Amino acid sequence: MDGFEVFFVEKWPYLATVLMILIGLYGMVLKRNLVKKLIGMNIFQGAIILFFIIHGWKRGATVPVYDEAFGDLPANYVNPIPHGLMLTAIVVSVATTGVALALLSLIYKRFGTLEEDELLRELRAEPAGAPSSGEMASQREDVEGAEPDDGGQR
Amino acid sequence: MDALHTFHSTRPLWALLVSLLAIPLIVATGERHRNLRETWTILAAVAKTVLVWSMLPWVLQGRVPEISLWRITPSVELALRVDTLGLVFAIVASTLWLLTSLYSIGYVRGAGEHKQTRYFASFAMCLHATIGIAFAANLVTFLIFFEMLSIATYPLVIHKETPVALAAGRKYLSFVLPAGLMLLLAVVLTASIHPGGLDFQAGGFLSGDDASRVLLRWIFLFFILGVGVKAAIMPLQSWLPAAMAAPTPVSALLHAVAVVKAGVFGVLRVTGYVYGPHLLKDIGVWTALAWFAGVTLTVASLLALRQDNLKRRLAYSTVGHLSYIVLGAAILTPYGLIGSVLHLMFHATMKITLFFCAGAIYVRTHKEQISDMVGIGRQMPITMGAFAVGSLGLAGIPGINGFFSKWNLALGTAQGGQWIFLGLLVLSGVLNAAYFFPIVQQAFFRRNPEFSSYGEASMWMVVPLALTALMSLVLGLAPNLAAHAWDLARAVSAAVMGGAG
Amino acid sequence: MSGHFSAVFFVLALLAAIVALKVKDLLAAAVVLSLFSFLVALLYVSLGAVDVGFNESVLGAGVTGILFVIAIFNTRRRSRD
Amino acid sequence: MSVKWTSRLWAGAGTALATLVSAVGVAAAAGHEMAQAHGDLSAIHGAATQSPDAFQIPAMVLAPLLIGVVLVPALGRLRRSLAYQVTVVVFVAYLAVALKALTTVLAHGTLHYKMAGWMPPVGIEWTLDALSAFVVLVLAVVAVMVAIYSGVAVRRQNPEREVPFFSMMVVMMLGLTGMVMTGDLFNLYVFFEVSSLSAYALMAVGDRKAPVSSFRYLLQGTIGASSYLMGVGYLYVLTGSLNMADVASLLPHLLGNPALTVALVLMVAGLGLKMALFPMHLWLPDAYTYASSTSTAIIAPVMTKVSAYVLIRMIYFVFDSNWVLSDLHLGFVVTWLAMAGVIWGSVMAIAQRDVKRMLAYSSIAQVGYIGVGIGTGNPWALVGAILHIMNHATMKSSLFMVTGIVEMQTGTRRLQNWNGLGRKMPWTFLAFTLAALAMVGVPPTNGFFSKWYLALGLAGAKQWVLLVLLVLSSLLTAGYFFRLLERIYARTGEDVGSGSARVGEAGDGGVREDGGANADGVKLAGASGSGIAGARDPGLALLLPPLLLGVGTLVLGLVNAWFVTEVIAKALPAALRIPGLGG
Amino acid sequence: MIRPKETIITDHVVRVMVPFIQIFAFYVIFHGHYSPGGGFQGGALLAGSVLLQRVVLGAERSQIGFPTRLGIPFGALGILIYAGVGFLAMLDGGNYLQYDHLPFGMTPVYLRNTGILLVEIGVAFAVTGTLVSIYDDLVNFERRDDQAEMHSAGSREDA
Repeated sequence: MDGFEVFFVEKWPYLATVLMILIGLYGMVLKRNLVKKLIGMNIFQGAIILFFIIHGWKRGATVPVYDEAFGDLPANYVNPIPHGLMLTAIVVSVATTGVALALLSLIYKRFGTLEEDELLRELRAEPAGAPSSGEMASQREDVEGAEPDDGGQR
Repeated sequence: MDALHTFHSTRPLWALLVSLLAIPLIVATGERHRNLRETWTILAAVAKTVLVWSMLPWVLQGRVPEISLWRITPSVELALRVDTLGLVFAIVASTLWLLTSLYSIGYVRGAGEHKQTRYFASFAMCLHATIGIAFAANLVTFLIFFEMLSIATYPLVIHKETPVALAAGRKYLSFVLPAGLMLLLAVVLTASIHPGGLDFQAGGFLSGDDASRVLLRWIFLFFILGVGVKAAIMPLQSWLPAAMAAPTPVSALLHAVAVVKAGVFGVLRVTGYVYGPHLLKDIGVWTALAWFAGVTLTVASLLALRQDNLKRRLAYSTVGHLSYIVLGAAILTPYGLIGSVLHLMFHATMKITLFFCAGAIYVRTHKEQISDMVGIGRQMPITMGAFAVGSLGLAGIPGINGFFSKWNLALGTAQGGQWIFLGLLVLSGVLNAAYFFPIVQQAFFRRNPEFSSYGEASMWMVVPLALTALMSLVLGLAPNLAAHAWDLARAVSAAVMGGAG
Repeated sequence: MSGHFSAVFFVLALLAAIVALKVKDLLAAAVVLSLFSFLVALLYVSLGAVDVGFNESVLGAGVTGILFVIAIFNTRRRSRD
Repeated sequence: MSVKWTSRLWAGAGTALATLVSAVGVAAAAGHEMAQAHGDLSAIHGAATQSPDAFQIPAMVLAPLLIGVVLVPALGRLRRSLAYQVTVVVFVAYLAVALKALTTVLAHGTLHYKMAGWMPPVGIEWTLDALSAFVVLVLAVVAVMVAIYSGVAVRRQNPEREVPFFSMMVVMMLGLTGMVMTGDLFNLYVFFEVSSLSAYALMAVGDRKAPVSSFRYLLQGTIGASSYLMGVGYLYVLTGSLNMADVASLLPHLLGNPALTVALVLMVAGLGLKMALFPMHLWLPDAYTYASSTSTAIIAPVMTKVSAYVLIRMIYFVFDSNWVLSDLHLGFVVTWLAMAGVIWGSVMAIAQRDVKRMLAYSSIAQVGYIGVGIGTGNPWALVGAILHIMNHATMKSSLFMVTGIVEMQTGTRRLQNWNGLGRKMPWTFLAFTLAALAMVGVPPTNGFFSKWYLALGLAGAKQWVLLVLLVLSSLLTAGYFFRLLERIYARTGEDVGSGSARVGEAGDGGVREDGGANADGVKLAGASGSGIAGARDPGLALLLPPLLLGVGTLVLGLVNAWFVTEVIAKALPAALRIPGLGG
Repeated sequence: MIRPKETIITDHVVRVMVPFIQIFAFYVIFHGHYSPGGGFQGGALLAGSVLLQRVVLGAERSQIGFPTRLGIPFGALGILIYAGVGFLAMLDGGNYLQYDHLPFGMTPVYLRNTGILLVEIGVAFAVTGTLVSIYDDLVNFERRDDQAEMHSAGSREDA
């Protein structure tokens, strides 16, 4: 098992992260559903956090909390700095997800769909530079509610 | 020639700024008080002319007023310097601006032009830029004002706002903006090969050591492309006839004096003050430039023959005559340069007379085609008389100033042994006569029953055109009068060629 | 804790990620995403990052999941892909 | 009612971002706590070298914004209009401190600020050198101007979102300022996300399509930021440090390491995405077009510029620029991509009929100029790039603000409806004209001088082809701006239909626009109701900011040498100092 | 749709669990600076407890636990604490967030302890407020939809 562990220690970070990043990217780029894209994004961010964490890890080291048994030697502890950073990164990713979900709800309310191709069709259906109505749209929808025909389209 | 000595003076700055300062006044006065608005223009023009002329004695004594404002790039200052050549140009521009301002008042009111405020404001801006070009002490300052002039002219070109005018405006921009960029390119390249500063220097500040000959040739090409568009050298001339869509005073001042002369002035600056005759001969580009000019002046004259629209014919004539000046600069002989500088001044007085006449005819009769002007001489004798003077002068008839400058040009070609160009000059003179004399002839010597109710245009217009015609005459008889044109031209030539030995 | 656990968690997490992207029912996808987060959190813990694991399980698995579920209820549950 | 939720969404997101800000401190602390547990405190916690007077400045720059983040939503809750007033006050204070910061830096040299007093390699350091002080000043000026403008604009366009809008604006400026000032690679990421998240929220307000484009931007932006973070990860693995100066000092020993290349490429790609470098610009046009004019006016001038600034930081200050640009040939890639962006953006801008979209594409082009300057690696080109950060910020914010004004006054931003507006709104279009001329690069506006230095740099680097392209690209810019100016001044509103029939619309490629259909029964929410015919100059609060910035293009052009010699020359990395210039 | 399903079991489970979660959250916050945990996690836990109530008890009933309108002020308070601590240290001549310069009149070690604790509390509050208000925003969507467009709600459920 030693060989495996060596491999694990040396190549694991790159392999793991790359694999997971690829999966995340696949979700973000190839999935047509916006929620799926978002899920892909979460996986993507998770992969990067994982990358940092793995690099903080040392074989045989322990949790970075002071412990009599391990004494003062920093080498005996897992490097804590990446952990501190990743705490922040996780919050960032959650905040991003929150904002994105709010946007998704808004999109759904306006267009009645979250499928990218349908959205594109809707967007193109509108005349090119047409009523450039800025803020107009968002106010109008207060009156109209969701798109009138979104029930039927499904 | 005494050694030049420069001294600090704010006068160039004031000469530069006076028209700029007039703009807010003109705009603020607006359409409500036309007379007041025109007063500002006239005042500014008078002030500018006086300021410019007041520097003439200094320059004749070999003293060069100079002012450095502040650094516009880390190595180059925004600086004005009134050297001989600059003063020549400034005198022409400011004096003729004064006359044009008077004329404009008659014209725009007579023709009922709209947006007169914008018109006068843009005009003042153009003059500001022109004087800036004349006084620019270095390439960057020159470039700034050169571009400013391009932009400031645009509102004047499209002034009528008809589709034709707008199309002309587009054409104008599509020639002038690339030209400005070429000039930028040239200046940037010059700056990069000659980091020590870009001050103009009689005899040129570049030397063969600065860069490879190939690069120097490229830079020269960019320079000529940059200034050549305004100078309407042949493949780049077609904006000029199109820009005749502008009101006549604009054509008169800008397309016979300020803008196009800024172009040829640029050529003179580049050949005489950036490269210098020595380097030009060294890298051998001068022949190319001379050939372009020679071809231009011949072909343009031929083209002018075919135009029926008076202003267009004048435009092609302008194209041709600008190339006289370029040719004079290109052949790199003392007399050529003298002729060049003289023609810069003299062509202006003659051509502006012709444009003034065209405008006067248009305002009075609304006729633009030459074929419609049969017999007009009897109705508008002063106008057509002035026209005759101008056209005779351009054809090079002795007694009018055009002869004098052309004579020097011819001497220059002879001096350089350029017999072909001499031939072209003569040929072009003949063509000039061929396209101008019929106008005069049919105006005076044929009758047209239709013309009975017209008289001279308003005094605002007649007086300026008579004055410019008179100027042409007087200068033809005594070229060194008042402006000391001869002395100045000789000084320029000596300074530039002196460097080359 | 050593590589063995980590490897298991990692493989499971990858599987969860793939499933989350493959499932057509978005609600299921969201739940699987939570599972993914939780597995990753376990992975972190097994790698010695206790606090990160803790954070991930609360935020990633918990809060994100809830937010997703709410959003999916707000919009549409079924996805085309 | 939906009004309510959006506003709450905003406030919610705002708080989220603010949380992230707080996270900055704690993230650092997390590391120290452990160290503290080990008891080797003294090693890490050195005595902060305190040059009296100046040393608090970096914190003071952020202080007004941090206070604003709390005050704006809080006071806005009491009275809605207070949000605007507080924002302006906050930004003015910010501007004052930024000015003070610049003068201090110029007088005393670089300021290092150890947050929480920890010594750099471990703690987070804020660095205020000439470059960051300069960019902060630019940010502050734009912020003040747009804030003043937004007061009326937001009230007229979407009054119910006033509080969240201004909160977001402050948060975004906070994020951007943090990005500029921080000396810590990870800290930069956090601020990166803070500014991006608030930008997503700001961009979601606007057109019907705004959320879609904002969502796309969010996805792409996250990829960009994550890519950057990944790069930071590699760097951290290699060097064990996150402090920029520290990393920079360690890197020379690692130059051969392929992982370093990977880190660099990841970072450049991420930043390139955020600054809309050519093939990664896809998010920009939609996002800028559909966002409300106020959002665009604040985002467009600063967002991409700060990313460009970070790119400069990375390439020239963290990495060895010589190695990056020449040995790795990254300079070649960046310059050519950027130049492609210039051309592409300009060409696309010509094809647009919507003014805002046109400006959006021109933003891509202008960012390209900055990219060219960064990639060339010649000191003068870099000067041009840095100068263009300032110049483009002034021009673009002015242009977008004018577009917003026209949108408000007439309810349209279609090109053809701008006919003859110049006479009806003279002052507004004075601003527009000045800024447009600056975009074209007409001397003596500032746009000319950025081009000048860029060209000088390219000539110095003997990049002839790029030089010619650079010069020619301004022609394209001139193409679309003069077309617009011609409409604005030389045509009358009445001949919309007939004019196009007569001239054949030479300027628009002969395509007859569906003009009649668009006499726009629709008006903007904020439109004053007078339509195109009755358009007139807006009040001073709307007019002054774009006008000041428009005139600013002229003034900045005239005094550019001061900036170059006194500020930018000092901001250049040591390897690229220009002899005889600055310090 | 998240509608309160009045089942006794979930109701009671939540009522029992929430206090414990919250106690644990505070434990995490207060002990964060020398054991795993801290402001982030504690805040997230607090938020989690609130969200649990929201999900299970429904938006109306859970208002008693943590009113929606408190979300943003709560977060703002957190930032205020955080920023305040930072600036307090500056007032006393330290750097931003330099805890040992806090003007509390304690020995540096304790000061640092207190400072970090305060900051952690601030962060926790901010995280809680934020997450709860994000949730509330998203839910508000749905409530609005319920009232405004019953017709489309039906079609959505069978989707």
